[in-house]
Amino acid sequence: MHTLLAAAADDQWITLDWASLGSTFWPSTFDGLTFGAIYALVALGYTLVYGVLNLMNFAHSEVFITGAYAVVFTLTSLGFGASPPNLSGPEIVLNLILAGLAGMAAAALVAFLLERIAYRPLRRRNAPRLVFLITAIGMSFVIQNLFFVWRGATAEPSVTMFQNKAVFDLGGNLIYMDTLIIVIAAIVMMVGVDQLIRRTRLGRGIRAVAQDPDTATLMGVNRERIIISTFVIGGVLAGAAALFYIMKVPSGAIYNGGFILGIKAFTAAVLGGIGNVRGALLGGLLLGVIGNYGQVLLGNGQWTDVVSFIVLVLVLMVRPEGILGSNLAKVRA
Amino acid sequence: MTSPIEDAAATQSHLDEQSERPKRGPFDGLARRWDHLERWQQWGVLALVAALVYLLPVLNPPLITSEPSNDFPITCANMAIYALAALGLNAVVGQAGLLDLGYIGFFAVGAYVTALWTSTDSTFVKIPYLWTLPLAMIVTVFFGIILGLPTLRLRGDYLAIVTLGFGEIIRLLATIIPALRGQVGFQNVGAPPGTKSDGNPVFANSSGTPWYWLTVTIIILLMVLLGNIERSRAGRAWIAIREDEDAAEIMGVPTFKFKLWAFAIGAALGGLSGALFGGLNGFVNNQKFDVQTSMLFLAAVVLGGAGNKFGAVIGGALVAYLPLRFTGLAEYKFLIFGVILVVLMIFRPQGLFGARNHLLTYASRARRWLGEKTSGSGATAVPATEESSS
Amino acid sequence: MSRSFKASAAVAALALLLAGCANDSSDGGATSDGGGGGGSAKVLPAQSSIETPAGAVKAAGDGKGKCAAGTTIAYVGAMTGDNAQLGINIYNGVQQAINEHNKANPGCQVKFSKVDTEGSPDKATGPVTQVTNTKNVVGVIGLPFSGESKATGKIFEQAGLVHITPSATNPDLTKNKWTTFFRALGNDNVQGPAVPKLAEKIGAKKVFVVQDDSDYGIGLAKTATAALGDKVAGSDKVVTKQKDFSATIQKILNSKADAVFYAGYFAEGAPLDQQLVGKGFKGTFIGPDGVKDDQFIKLAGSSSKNAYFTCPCIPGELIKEFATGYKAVSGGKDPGTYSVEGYDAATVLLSGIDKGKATRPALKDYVKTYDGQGLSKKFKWDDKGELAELAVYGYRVDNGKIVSVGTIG
Amino acid sequence: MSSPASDQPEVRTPEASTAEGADRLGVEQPDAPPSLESEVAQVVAPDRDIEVAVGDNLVEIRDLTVTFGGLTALDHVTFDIRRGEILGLIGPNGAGKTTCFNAMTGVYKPSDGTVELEGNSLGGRKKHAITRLGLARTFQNIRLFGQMTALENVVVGLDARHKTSVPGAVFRTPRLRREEKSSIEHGMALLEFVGIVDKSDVLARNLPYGYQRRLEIARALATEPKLLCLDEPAAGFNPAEKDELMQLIRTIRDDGYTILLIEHDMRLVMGVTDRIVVLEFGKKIAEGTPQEIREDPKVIAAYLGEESDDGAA
Repeated sequence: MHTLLAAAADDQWITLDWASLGSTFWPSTFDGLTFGAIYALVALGYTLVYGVLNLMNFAHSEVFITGAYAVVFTLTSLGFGASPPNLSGPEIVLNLILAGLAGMAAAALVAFLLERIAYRPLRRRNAPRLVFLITAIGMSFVIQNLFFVWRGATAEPSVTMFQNKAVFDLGGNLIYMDTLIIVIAAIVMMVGVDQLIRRTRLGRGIRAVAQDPDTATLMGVNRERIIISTFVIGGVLAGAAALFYIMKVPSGAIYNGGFILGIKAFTAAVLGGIGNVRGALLGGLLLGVIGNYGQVLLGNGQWTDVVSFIVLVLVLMVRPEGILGSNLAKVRA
Repeated sequence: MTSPIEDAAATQSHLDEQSERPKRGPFDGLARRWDHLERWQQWGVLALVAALVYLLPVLNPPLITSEPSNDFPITCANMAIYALAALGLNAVVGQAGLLDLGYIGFFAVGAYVTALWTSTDSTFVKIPYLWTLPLAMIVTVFFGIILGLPTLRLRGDYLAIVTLGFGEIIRLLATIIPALRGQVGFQNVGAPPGTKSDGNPVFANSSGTPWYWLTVTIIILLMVLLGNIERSRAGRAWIAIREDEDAAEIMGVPTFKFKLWAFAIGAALGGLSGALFGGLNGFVNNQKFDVQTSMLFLAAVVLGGAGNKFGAVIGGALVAYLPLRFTGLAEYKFLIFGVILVVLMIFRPQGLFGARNHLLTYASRARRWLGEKTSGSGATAVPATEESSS
Repeated sequence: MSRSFKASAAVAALALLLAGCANDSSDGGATSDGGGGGGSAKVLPAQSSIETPAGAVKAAGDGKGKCAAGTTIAYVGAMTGDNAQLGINIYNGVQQAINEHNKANPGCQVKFSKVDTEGSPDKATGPVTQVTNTKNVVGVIGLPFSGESKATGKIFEQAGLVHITPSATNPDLTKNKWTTFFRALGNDNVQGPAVPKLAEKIGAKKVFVVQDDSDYGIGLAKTATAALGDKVAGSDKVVTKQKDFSATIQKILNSKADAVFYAGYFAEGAPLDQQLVGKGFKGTFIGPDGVKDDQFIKLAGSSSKNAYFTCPCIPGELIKEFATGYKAVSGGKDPGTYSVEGYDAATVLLSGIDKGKATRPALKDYVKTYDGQGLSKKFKWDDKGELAELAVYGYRVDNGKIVSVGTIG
Repeated sequence: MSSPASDQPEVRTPEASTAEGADRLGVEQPDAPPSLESEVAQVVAPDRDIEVAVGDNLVEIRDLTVTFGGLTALDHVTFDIRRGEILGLIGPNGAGKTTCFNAMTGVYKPSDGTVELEGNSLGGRKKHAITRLGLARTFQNIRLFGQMTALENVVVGLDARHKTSVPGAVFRTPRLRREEKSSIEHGMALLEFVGIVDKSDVLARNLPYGYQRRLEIARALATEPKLLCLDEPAAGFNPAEKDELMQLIRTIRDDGYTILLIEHDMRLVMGVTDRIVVLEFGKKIAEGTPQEIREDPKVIAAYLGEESDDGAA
């Protein structure tokens, strides 16, 4: 057996391990959905901002990672650490809520500042799109490297939130608590946002601005307020995603930790149809699952990223409007 | 494709621009004075500057030198290579306005071409190093067209993300494909021929000066050729695409074709600089071709003034120079360049040197003609604009 | 605001879920003696101290060294960037050796200069050329990483400047016919075969091999896989900066392996181990010297209890005398990975300088024929620049610290 | 250039005209600049008189329909544009005038209907190909290339006259030199024609507003269009400027161009057009001479329906 493995390592750079995929299909699916839900929450931030500003907010991945740092710092200061804490269930829940709120607040604050410091001056000057994009990239760089300078190149020590364990046995396939929490909570939040866009006054404003900013302004919608709200909502969702991310990857708070995840989330947004709230959910879940299958099938983590990018390019080529097509502007309540 | 927001923005910006005079940059005055020089005076100044540029590693001026932390001739060679890469990216981002975040991919392809055809670690047929320079350009142009054909039809920000993905894929493939040797890399990458009296090669990895001269010569040659392109319909098409792609197309410009040209030219220069980089270091592996380096190139172009080839060259040289000279800054370099990007975009999007391009081959002729015509009626020709020139 | 309402609704849902399962949430973490999986791991006893080897050459020498003023030893390697810590470990060891030497030898005050490469091959050429062009430098400690060593070995060779790497372990480095390159530790070929030995000691029968995409990880996985033979339960590849290892973990769990060997660095090894334990893995996690780092414990949290390490490095903190001296240089920090190697390598060069071999050719020849005991091991190089005798130490995590379990190879 | 009715847009433009143009403009003797006035006449009224049989249909628009999502912006609009006329396209705000424009020039894809220019269907063609077939336009919100000088802007419009691509430019082939020279002379002549030649060297973004409007017209003329579409060219003009513009539009028509004019200012429309098409809610409600339109009850109703400040209607 080992000779075979050695040969595979040496010569072939693509091997398809269908047997592994078959035997780990369901666990891979559940794990994929878990990460997919996190992608989806981050993807919403991209989608909303894109809807109202037509801007790909490159720095959103740093909004997310700020949330992750905030979650870790909060939990650490609450006494969480390397081992699962010795607390009763409700106490843990309370602490997690606190950490989640801190993450959301921090991420929302960064998103807010980002808009105020970087994008608003540009909007005032009606800067061309290229200038917006370069600024977004620059801000992403700045935030990332502020963390690098502050916290160094290594990740924050891990914080374990609770002892993860299986809650269900689905025909021999265990479903773990974290999967359940993350997927359900993410879907609940996404439904909430969807309803917010469809039913509330703020949501109407967002849709109006996405559709036609000038007319919206004429109709009495405060565009600046809508834009700020959009950034803040995106930040809040990214903060929630950060909590779940740290739940999955307790040592995930690292300065460059947002980059790849951000790309994947953006891919998810495009995949589902950028500007489309439900598309973000669908795209995120799909991407999570596809990535996991790819890793199992190809036996190499590098392929997950390659596959994500290829999926992105293909989607853009074949169906630039994404799977669910119509965008935020066209949602009719 | 004009969304109402864009239309409104355009109107507003025109109104704004009428009310507010363009801000002056630190080098605008210099540029204006340059414009007023006679042609022969300009050549004279250029010759003097060129001589100084060539002598830089030999002079090794105190204060400017990067020693004792880094050998100065090697620093110079690195500066020249970055400048060349920035020059290529400038055609894509600065002139055609296509945000290419995967430029490092072309740089990598160039370096790998050189490595594959000259390194002792490669199983490929070996060819002389200098032949790999044009080969690298051809291969990267091929990659550029492969990437450009499907993606250049995309909107600007989609293009950015797809090119970003392309850069990452190149880096990941370098890791995955065994023939590209991942982090193990290629040692003993070739160099131009020639041996010194002490038996060591002229183009040793430790002697930066010959590499520097070679690269500077290439840069000067390319700047002349790029200048020719700039003052042709291609250069005008690029600027027009950057300013307003739809309008350019509606004016009959085959925009896709010229975007592809910009991409191909950028790719060729990226590949060339990558090949020189591989030769200078004598070692190529997958480590340096990450998104961060792509961002540094972008910062170089924006810093110098997107669209201005002199600016891009100086920007590229600065981006390479600063962290090597001020090694204390090494930790902060990405932060600093990030801040520079944002601050420039907010306060001076045209960069240190403005981006006024001369786009007509015989503009002076028109000016003369106009002068003759209007001198009779007493009107004076309007002088060139306030923007600085390249 | 409706927004915050939605958020709290989601949080409430999370709370309900957690509350449902919370009763069991504190019933102890994963323990290394948990058993299960395919076999139960034995816990190897920790070493408490290591005697300074008899006759070890110290940096101080005999105190009668004479050399020209300005004679310099240089450290070339990472001082900043992602890989800074390894560099700091090394140059503090070198600094310690030079301090001890200069204190004991008034007639020979050796200077120490440090040059930064950020550990990156394309940054290394400038500093290395600078050092080779500086006439006073007679010997170099470095470069710490294999990539930068490959990129610059030729420059040292052309300059005839001897350099001893305290940490670059790629086996191919010594195949370049460089006469100036010496390695002060075992290469990856030494460490790989130690994996099955360690696995045997802890009673693991099936080992799953995971490698990252680095030169180091790939090479280690190859030698370890070959040495493990039919003990290999399966293999998988991950990538630098990967955070989610669930697919790999499914494969590991599926293979019923009772140990995992991760060929790579701690940044990925730690979350891998953590997620592995989180999914109920009860076996042992084995990492090489790239994983053996205090950061691993910080990042893996309580899951790190199941971790063992192989390392061709001696536990410097257990050599009392050395540890004390090191703390004086490092500002109170314990010696880290490769600190002793840095000290030993510097000591070799210093002893040559003391013996009047303070020119580049002389020092090169001196190192070539050197034969002496160091703190970490015996130093005698073969004609390629590899050491003849090498030891691999085993380590494990005990109570939040990495402790040595003695030599295994 | 006489029979450009072929489907290939390239045929009518570059080689022949460049050669002729160069010849005519005395490019071969660059030291002797030709008299400006004669040149203007030749450049602006190129030799297309043969085909200018005033009155037959230049453009035929049939059942043109554009929908956005579920919204029909243009609903089965049919009309013709005749050679040599100035056709006004008017209607209240949101009536679909600019949409009609955009559908003709390829900016929007019509969901139904056809636009034919001299029998060549414009549907499915690239925007630049449509321009090269002979349809040029200006923009309601001025869309000049701000970082280029006035002359450079016009020369961009002359792109179709150039055959040399990048390789020729790199090595500065004789053909490139020829093309560049002729471009500059054409460009200057066009600037002269619209009356802003003294600003040829000024960046477009720094030009006064009125000059920008004129420059847009010059740039559109540079593409040698058969049909020139002007989208609210008088927006933001004072009455005096409007009069000058009317004069300019007439001159352009007299030089042999056909003009489609979208305009809000009724005085200008009534004063300059030969015929008028009226749109309302995406449908054509009237077509006829200014006099007929003025008296059309449907048009009056449409304009009275909105609170109108266009008293002339």
